[in-house]
Amino acid sequence: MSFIRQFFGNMRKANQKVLSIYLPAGYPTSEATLPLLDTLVEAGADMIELGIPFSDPLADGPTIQRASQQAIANGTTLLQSLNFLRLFRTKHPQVPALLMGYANPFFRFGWDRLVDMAAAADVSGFIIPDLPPEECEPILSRIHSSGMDLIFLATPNTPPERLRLINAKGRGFLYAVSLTGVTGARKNLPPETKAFLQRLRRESSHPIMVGFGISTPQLAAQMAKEGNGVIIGSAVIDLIENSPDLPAARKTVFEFVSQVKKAMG
Amino acid sequence: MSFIRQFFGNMRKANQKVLSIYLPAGYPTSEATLPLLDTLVEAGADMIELGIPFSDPLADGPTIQRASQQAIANGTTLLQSLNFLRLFRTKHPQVPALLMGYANPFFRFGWDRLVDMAAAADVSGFIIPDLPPEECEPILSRIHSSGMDLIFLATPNTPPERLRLINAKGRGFLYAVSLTGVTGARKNLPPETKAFLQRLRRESSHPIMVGFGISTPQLAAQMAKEGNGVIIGSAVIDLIENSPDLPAARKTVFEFVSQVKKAMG
Amino acid sequence: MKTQLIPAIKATQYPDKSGKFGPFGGKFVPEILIPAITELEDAYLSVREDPEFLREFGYYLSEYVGRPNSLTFADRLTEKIGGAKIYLKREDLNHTGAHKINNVLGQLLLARRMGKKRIIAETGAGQHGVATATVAAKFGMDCIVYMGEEDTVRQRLNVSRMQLMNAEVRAVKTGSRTLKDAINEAIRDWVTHVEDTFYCIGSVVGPHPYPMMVRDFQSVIGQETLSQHMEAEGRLPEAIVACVGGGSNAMGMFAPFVEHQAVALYGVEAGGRSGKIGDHAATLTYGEPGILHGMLTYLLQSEAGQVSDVHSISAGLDYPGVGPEHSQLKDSGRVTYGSVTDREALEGLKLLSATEGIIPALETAHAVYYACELARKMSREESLVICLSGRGDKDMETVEKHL
Amino acid sequence: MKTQLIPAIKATQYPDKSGKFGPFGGKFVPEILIPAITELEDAYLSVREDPEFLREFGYYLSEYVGRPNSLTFADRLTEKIGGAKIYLKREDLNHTGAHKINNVLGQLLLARRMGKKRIIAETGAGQHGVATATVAAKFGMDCIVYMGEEDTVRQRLNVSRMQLMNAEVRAVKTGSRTLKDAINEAIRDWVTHVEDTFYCIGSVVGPHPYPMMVRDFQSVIGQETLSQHMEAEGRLPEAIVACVGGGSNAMGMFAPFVEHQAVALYGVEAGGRSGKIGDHAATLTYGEPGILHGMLTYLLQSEAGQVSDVHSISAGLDYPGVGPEHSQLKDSGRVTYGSVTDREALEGLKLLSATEGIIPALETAHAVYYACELARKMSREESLVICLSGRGDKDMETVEKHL
Ligand SMILES: Cc1ncc(COP(=O)(O)O)c(C=O)c1O
Ligand SMILES: Cc1ncc(COP(=O)(O)O)c(C=O)c1O
Repeated sequence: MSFIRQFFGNMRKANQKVLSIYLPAGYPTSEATLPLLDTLVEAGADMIELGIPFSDPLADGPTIQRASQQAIANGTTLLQSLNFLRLFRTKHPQVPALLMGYANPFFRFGWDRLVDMAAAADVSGFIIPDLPPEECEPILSRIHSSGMDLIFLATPNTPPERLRLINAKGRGFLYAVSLTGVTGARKNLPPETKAFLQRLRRESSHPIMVGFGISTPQLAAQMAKEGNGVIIGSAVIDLIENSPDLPAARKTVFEFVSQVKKAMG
Repeated sequence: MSFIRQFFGNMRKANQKVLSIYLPAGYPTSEATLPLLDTLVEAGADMIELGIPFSDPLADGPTIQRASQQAIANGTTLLQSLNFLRLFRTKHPQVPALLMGYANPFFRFGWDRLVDMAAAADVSGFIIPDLPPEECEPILSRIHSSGMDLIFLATPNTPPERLRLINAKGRGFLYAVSLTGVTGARKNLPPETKAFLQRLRRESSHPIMVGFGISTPQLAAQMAKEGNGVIIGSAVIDLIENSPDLPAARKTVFEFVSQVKKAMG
Repeated sequence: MKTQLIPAIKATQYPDKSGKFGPFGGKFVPEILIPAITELEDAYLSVREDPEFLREFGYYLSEYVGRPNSLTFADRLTEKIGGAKIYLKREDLNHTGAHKINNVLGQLLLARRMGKKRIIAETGAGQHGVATATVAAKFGMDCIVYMGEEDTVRQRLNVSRMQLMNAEVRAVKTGSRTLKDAINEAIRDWVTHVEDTFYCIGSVVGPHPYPMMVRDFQSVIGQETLSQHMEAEGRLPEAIVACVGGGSNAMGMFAPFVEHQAVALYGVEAGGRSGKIGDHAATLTYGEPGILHGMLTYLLQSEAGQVSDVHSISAGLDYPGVGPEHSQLKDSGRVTYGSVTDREALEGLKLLSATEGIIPALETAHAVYYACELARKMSREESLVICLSGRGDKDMETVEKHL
Repeated sequence: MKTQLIPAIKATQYPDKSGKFGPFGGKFVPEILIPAITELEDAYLSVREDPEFLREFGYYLSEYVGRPNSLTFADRLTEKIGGAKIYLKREDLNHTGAHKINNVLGQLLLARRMGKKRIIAETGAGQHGVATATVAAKFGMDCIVYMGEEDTVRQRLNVSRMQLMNAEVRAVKTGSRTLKDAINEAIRDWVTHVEDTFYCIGSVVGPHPYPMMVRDFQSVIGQETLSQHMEAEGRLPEAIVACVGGGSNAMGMFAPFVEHQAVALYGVEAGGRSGKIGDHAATLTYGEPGILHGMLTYLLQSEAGQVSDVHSISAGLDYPGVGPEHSQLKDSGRVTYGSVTDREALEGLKLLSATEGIIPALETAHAVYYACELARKMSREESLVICLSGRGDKDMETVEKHL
């Protein structure tokens, strides 16, 4: 059984909701990544998604677009990011860490080489938003046989038959996209989200993590109730972007993540 | 017999070449026209063509274009010009005076009214460059029956049959256009001009006046030899244009015209 | 496959032998041009029914210009107006974007036959200049285009197009610096180089044989329209609307319909800013007969017979005269002439753009506006054709300024 | 009379059921778009051979766009080059001035069938944006066009045209502010409004079924060329040349010829200022396979898989990717791809303007230059067709700056 599945099993047993935080590698600087990851864990994050920057993040809103551009400008590479994850996993072996990124940097790196090196770095799994089930063959079995998971997304417009395909191919958890749109913090989520998540719970046996748009402890608490936990990205990046320096960023991120974790009870 | 034909008969008998000068009415000012006409006669001009300004003088070069614009701006009208001619003829009854102008101002005035009033002003004839023989019917017989002439032009490219038509319709004299081009003073005339004028003399029984481009006493003398005389326009206007005031203009025009007349012997 | 088009140029009753349309028309030119226009008339009459010439003309109209162009049913405009069915005769689809090239092609084929290699032309909007530069390039002829200085500014795009095709564009700085003065300057050039030069006039204006010849070459518009409308509706249209600058697109469109009395014909002039002299270019609406550019026709002019300055938002309508056949058609009552203001033309342009996805030339936009007013009063069973004389790309800067 | 055109869209071997052209193509899109592209694929497959759809498509291509357009024999260019006979397939004569409208018409007819009333599109040169705004206006649909901020400046004329037709033009200020980023932004819009929005892609790029569908709609170019050349010369041409930005005019032209091995096919990319990365947009010449905009295809990119900034004098070729079918055709060797620099393209533009009176788009000018080099080496008995993908009016400002 994969590390992520074990992890969700443990959390469910402990009756705990999962808080996963997305952080772009090399943002706002290369030096900041490991300290910020530590901060996230210290503040209560249960899971980590490290983003590999891409020049054309077409499913992302302005916040992540800016962060990606900054990270690329900082010279962030995939190799370096794998190294961050290796160090992180060594320090926090209990915290699952996923590699998240668009397909092209991975493809250029080479699918096989990617999986091998990720396994060596003790990466827990992958989220590749532009690699839907129909395009995952070149990588899926190798990921699985290396004990990692490839996470798929389900969206409010995903029809039932397709959800079955996603359920069949996916492992680890199901990434429930809360709304039809790009990433980015929202004040509110649409009223339909709840029904969508209920449907997912009915029709999927995977743990369900809700992401996109979650910006406040209240929203996080609300959404966590409808699944196994939530994923937050842009809201944290916004805080970092508005901080004058790394210590300030760590402080404000710590406070926010702690509050979210607390609200999720 | 028309006044112009009598005039040419007299000049031929006296073995005299004819010098005709074109002056735009109302140029450079309305007040200048009569004094300038006097100057021309005093300096030796044998015949006068008073130009009616037109907004679109499409057979004229830059000099006459500018003069026409100036005359229009000065408010010069056809009625006024007829009045100038009446006064001129009263003062200089021996000097033929023609009305020269594009068709439209005459047409708007009314062909019949034009001929009647011109006759009353004792005008000797008309030159209308854009009224070729095929378009002259509305006016020709009335001009003739009023004792005036309508002057036609012949050009280097006029074929023999056409010259016969021009000879048949025309009366007074034949206006020989020295070159293919618009009006305006030229340094030289093309070498073909001589042969053209010889042809005209062979094929026409009208007196022949050579015009277009004549700018110097030498050129005038040369051309006068090939016909009954010459017509000068732009060269005189250039002098007026370059004069600071009317007395200066009269002086320089007087000198130029005297020289030309002298050169023509 | 497109079938090759051989336009049948039909000798009509007018003009008479002396080039007159009733009292209008004629050859009011300096003597020096008489041999040139006589040579031209002879040459034209000799090719007018020459099958080889017509075949050549048809070949280039089809293979190069892209004829026949469509008769597009303007369904959304029709619906919006709620009256007669509106059809658009798509001269905007021609190579270079307007009807002007039909005529240029005919004239330059004739020039080629006459052995003339130096082509001169005047242009207002630049469309006729572009068309002339285009065909001259295609035939390997020298080309000089006279254009009022003011127009070289408002139609800068077209100046560049001409220059790219190796035409020399001469900015005319005399008079009002617009179309009328460009014609004056072209005639002066012609007078000076009459032996080797062919003057390619851009509308049904000038001395005989131009008004006749240009009409004939442009009548391909009306001929196609007639058969296309027949095919679409099984009958002739009830009304036809065209804008009138010099009047070539209108004459080309009207020509085959004049004899069909049941077809109402409308010519639309530039109403400009107001009905005050100098503020518009609505010659037939406000003018009086006069003589200019070799023809007797309606003119905008002063009491004294000085030609007026004119104004239109569209450079191609900015002309104080009009083709002499229009003068005759006005006096005979066969064609109704009206005018549309700058502002209304802009509205017409916007309306057609938004409903049909076709941006007309500002010239054409006058016809569009007028046609809409007309269609509104007609019944849904009737149909109306607008001569879409050109596309609006050249006018985008002007339009931007006025929106 | 023009016969009504029913383009026969032929199902070819490629792509396979999963949208792959060999290893290229596919559907590399966010999950949220999967239902949309699946719905689109189903809808397209259901109309692909539906005679009623094809009739409608043919009706608008003929009556509105003005097809079939001509295959013009470029006699003077041929003579000047002194090699193969050069023919021009005249997509410049289409309504709006380029081949783009063929595809837009197909897609928006499909959108209408699918009940989608909100149309989005990206545009580089503005030609696809104008075509989309145009057909959206004609069909009464809402239209939003994403355009890189830099391109809104260099193709200002086209921005005004779109706005006149009531399209909303959104200047994209992210990334390199050109075509690639306009596509990103359009996809983000689509992701957000996936239920009611139809994304009208402008080239044979994007996720399946776009590369197939756009090729099919554009293949009317090649189909007409094939029969027109047959009619003119009694055989197929020896060579065909088209420029390649995303690759739609080239694919549309090549499609029916791919199976005729004797016809040599050439695709011409933008060589820009130099062969240095960032100085050109010659994807197939210098790129490596990668994944962008939903497809696996050759890409200009860094070692790390970041998509490169690209440069071309022509906004429409300024794209770091290329249609996946071209990637396959390159690898299979069936098509030869080359590149032409900014400077050479300008030469091509001037040459065609001066010899044929046809000012091509700067995009097209790349193909013109390449074709001339090629024709020079061919015999006078052979013939070559250039896909004249668009007219150059939109480029006059750029051209002026570089002359
Ligand atoms: C598109 C267009 N329509 C109309 C005209 C007016 O000319 P005409 O009345 O001769 O058709 C012009 C003149 O430039 C033009 O470009
Ligand atoms: C005239 C013209 N040709 C070619 C292109 C390149 O696109 P594609 O390669 O898809 O034909 C464009 C794109 O805007 C264009 O406007």
